Amino acid sequence: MTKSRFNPWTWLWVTVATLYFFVPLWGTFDFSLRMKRGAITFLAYQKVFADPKFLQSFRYSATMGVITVIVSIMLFVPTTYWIHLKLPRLRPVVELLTLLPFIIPVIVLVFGLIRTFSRPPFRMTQTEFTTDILITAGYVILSMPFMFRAVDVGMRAIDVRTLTEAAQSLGAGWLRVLLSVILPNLRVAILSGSLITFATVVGELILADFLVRPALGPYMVVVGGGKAYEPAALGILSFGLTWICLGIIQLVSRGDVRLQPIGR
Amino acid sequence: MTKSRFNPWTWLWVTVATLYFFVPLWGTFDFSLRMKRGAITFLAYQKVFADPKFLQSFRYSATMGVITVIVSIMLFVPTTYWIHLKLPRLRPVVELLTLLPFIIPVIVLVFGLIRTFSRPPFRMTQTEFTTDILITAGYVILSMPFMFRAVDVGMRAIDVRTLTEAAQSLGAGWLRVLLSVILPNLRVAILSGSLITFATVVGELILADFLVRPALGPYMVVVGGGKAYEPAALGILSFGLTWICLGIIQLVSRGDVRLQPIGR
Amino acid sequence: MAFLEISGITKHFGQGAGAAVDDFSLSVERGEFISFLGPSGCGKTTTLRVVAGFEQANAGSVHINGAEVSSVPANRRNVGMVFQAYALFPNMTVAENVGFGLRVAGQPAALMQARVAEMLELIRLPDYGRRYPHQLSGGQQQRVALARALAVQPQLLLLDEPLSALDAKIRIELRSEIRRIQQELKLTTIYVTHDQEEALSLSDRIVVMNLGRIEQVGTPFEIYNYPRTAFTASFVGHLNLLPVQVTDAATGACTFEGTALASSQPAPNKQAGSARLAIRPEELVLGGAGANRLSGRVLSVNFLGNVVRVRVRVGAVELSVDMFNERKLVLPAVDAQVVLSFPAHACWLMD
Amino acid sequence: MAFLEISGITKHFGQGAGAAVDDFSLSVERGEFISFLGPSGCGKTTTLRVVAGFEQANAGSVHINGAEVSSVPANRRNVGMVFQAYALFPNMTVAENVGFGLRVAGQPAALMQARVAEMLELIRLPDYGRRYPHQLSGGQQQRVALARALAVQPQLLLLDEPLSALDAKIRIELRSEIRRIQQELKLTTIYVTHDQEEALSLSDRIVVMNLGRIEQVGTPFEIYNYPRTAFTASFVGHLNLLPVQVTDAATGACTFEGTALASSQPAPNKQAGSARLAIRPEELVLGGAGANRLSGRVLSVNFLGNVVRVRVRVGAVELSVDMFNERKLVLPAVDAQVVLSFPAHACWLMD
Repeated sequence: MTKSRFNPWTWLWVTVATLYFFVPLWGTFDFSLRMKRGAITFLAYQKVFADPKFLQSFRYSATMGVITVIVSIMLFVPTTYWIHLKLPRLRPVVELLTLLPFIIPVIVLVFGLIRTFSRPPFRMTQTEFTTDILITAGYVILSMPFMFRAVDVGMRAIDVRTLTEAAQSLGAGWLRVLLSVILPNLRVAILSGSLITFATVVGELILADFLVRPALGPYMVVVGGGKAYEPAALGILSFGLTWICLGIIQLVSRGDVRLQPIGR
Repeated sequence: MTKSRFNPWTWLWVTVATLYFFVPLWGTFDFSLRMKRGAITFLAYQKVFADPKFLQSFRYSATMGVITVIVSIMLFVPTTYWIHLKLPRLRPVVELLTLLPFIIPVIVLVFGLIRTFSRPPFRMTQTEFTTDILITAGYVILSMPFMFRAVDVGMRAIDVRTLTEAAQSLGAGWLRVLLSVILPNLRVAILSGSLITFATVVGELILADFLVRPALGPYMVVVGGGKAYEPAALGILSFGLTWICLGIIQLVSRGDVRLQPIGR
Repeated sequence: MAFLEISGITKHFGQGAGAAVDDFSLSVERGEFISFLGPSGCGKTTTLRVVAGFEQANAGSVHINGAEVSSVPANRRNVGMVFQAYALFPNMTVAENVGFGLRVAGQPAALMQARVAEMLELIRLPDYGRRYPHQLSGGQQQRVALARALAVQPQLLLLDEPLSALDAKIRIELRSEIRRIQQELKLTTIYVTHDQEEALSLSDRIVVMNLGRIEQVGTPFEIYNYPRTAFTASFVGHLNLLPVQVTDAATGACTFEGTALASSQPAPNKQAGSARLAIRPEELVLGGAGANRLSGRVLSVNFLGNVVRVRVRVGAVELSVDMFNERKLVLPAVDAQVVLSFPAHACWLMD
Repeated sequence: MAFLEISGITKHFGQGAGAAVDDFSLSVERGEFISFLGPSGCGKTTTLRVVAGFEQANAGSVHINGAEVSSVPANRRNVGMVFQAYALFPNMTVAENVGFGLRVAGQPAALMQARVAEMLELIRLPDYGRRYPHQLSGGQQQRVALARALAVQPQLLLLDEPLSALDAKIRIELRSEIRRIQQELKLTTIYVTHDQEEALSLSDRIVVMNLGRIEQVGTPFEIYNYPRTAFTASFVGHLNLLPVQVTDAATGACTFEGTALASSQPAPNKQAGSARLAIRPEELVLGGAGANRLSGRVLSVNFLGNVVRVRVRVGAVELSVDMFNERKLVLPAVDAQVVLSFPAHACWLMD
């Protein structure tokens, strides 16, 4: 409505948001470089990487992350597809359900998991392997909102229902429709859901702590409690990892010209 | 496609989901009633309510929750509106930004906040009041994804842009458009965003712990570490609170017939 | 039994809701072009989706080429479908889209390529095989969707308002393309539309529907010139209605505000009294020497392109008169007194 | 200066993009009904939005009633706007919607109520004041949107494809409603559409646009019968084109495949050679005794309702001939040999 393209309010907002996000980040980064008094060094980072426990916990968390992503995709892509196609009236209910992990404190989830599955008949906390199954189940629940939403938005963007009917009328069965028509058009959505899921698992704290598994989150808290500069370095590292993930999403979705709408 | 309306797969899914969610919940609930050996009692609940620290921390968290909700609404409704109207191309970027709290581990955020604002020139952790300002800022960031998304979805449902132009062509200025046309049609969206924000704040753990404020999350962890039955009762209570919130959202959105689309 | 036999189809959505389709029966011969015409919500699309296999009817049966298909899933009915929203697969090129059905059927690559080329030739986009759908205009996308549906040589082609999303000009172009291709391939076709001009110009027969029921089935000429229900008469084309008093039910003689008028058909209820005399705007002539003459005053002159529609007030009613545009035409002036005439065979009595 | 004066409007979206509107100038008199007609993306909506104040032009100016409005925000231009998507406020009743503009202007409640009642009377929905938009049909919602725009007595009414989202039948009904209301209130109106029939039937003058530029401005009769550019001729109405050899550029005489034809206008470039003879389908007569006669074979007969369109192959070209439907009409048979005739004044030569 206003004539100028450089609305001062827009710029004010952008500035405030930038400060809000990046001042703390810059503070952390700056601090992480000052381990050696009076010099700017990457000593804190070296110490982090030198700690075998860091590598061990990172490897553990990364593995769990990949497993969680795979399970999530296998669970949520068909489910979401099914809901879009057959039970659209159920969508709001499912959407609410997938929000539960945000709303129920993780700690309640952990209590519930431990209370239920550490007792007979399950006794799943007895061995490392079964504990890992349990923890994966927990991670899948925690990442549910991201995966469901990403896939849901992706499906809404392509009118899944009409595409499915078109493919069916050409003779394609369910599996064919899913693999040839639906999945290729959800590439970006699934990738973005996966990366966020991965990042969530790698950063998760409470579940691994209570189930006593060597994950990155609890390790960071231990380091954070006992040391000063290493946690800052860890924070910056995990932030960097995150931005790499986001960068990949952006890159892929920009390259995918086929998802762009026609004209303006 | 299949003829039967009672697809066995649908039911399998519904059953699995139900078990997945409700078995742990039931286990926790059952456990919380068994504080007195050999009897079903609400003793654990009585103990929880008898603890003055519980009430104190609940009151603190509830207050912070309400403040966070108000700040979030004032921040995100105009911002989202502005983005929809003037900078639609920025929307994906902002969407990514609002996802950051999911991706950056809370612990990194906390480190950043403490490193930056506890030192000069801010020194905000010196007094309780300024610490609370700091913690509110943190909560607003944490709840950003919910509030932004809820408002964003609400705005997309009503075609904000055309409604705004219609109101403008009738002589309404910005404030009038926002208050008379946009806000009333976003009631449900804002309410649902608010309740989720509130629940998030009440259940939040790490921020309050590291900033040493008497919130409900850290209290639950302390109780969970030292006792057996009370944490289960606490878990059930917080789950109940959550469902009440969800119930309110459902109730209001169902009552609001005006948001229903026309016909089928 | 006809090639496509739809018998007593009834469909409810949910308990308590009225029937979206109510006892729909129709026989379609091989090679016929049938349109389902009606306003939004009249059940035309639901009926089409039952035939396609995307909806299950609550009652009734569908036979295609003699076989009951009610329990055959959509992907084994060999029925081509074109959607209003084009529904091209965005991840595939035009050639891949058109070849999709053949690939699903496991046809050899050489045959597939030849068939795709042939189809692209048919829709007059031979050089567009390597493009992606988003690089095409709406009209081109719908052509490709048509080619895709035809590539598998379906027994039956179903089109669900295929032109509704397009501009007026392209709509008319593509309309004649669809008709040309249908006639070239002699395909049995069902076409769903709310646009009477589309239905009239394309179809061998039209099924006029309202509130889930069939109102009338007939050729465009029959539907337009001999509507059997008041709904059909008013929904298809413009109709002038004169409130008249029937003086002789057997011959169809009547009077309008004192002027005697003749119609060539008997009154529908075979008795004298109040009725309405129906006449199409294009049968009325300004001036002229028809059997029936009325005089009135010009209210407005509306230029519609090839036709000029003049509204004339005659007594208490307004009548529309259509005349062809001519470059030399002198349009009647507003407020001028004019005489209208029409032959007896052009009008008919309705209740 | 005219009531609305648009001068040299140019609008680019982003650097490097072509001009969406290129040097658009137009004078509109008070009370005129102007249509912007053109295909999607021709810049008609962008121009309208510049006038409404929703877009800022990169160059050019807009004067309403003598005042430069380029820097006046949309909410102070006193310009009524009707959108394709209705854009009623879902949280308000019909009466609250219609009264919104008056409430914003701070009018007293009594005056507001009276005005709302008057507006609802005008759109013929007097008893709908207490309903909510979602309880109305699409056509009713668009009527309410019109009433809402008119309630504030705007200097200018802008309509952006207001009928595109509606069914064919309702489109025609509402079209005449819009025209009636516009004439009752003598409102200066700009109407954007891609539908030539809408533009022809509604407008005092039509602005034909293509690729951001004005092709021709004129009355419907001028635009249709005397198109000045090839784009206008082909976009508005159907046109038959015969490839001819001009034999006498001064008189417009020419030959088509050996048959001599007369046209009453000189050739446009004043010289002999190849040209195209243009004639509208409704000026061709089957049989008849026009000055020009051609013989050919009937290819197809298309029933369009009040008009029947016959396609005839004459030599190497296909011509369309329009004739009025009559109940007694015997349609020409496909493959029959027919003679076509047309008068010299009905055709013109184009390059």
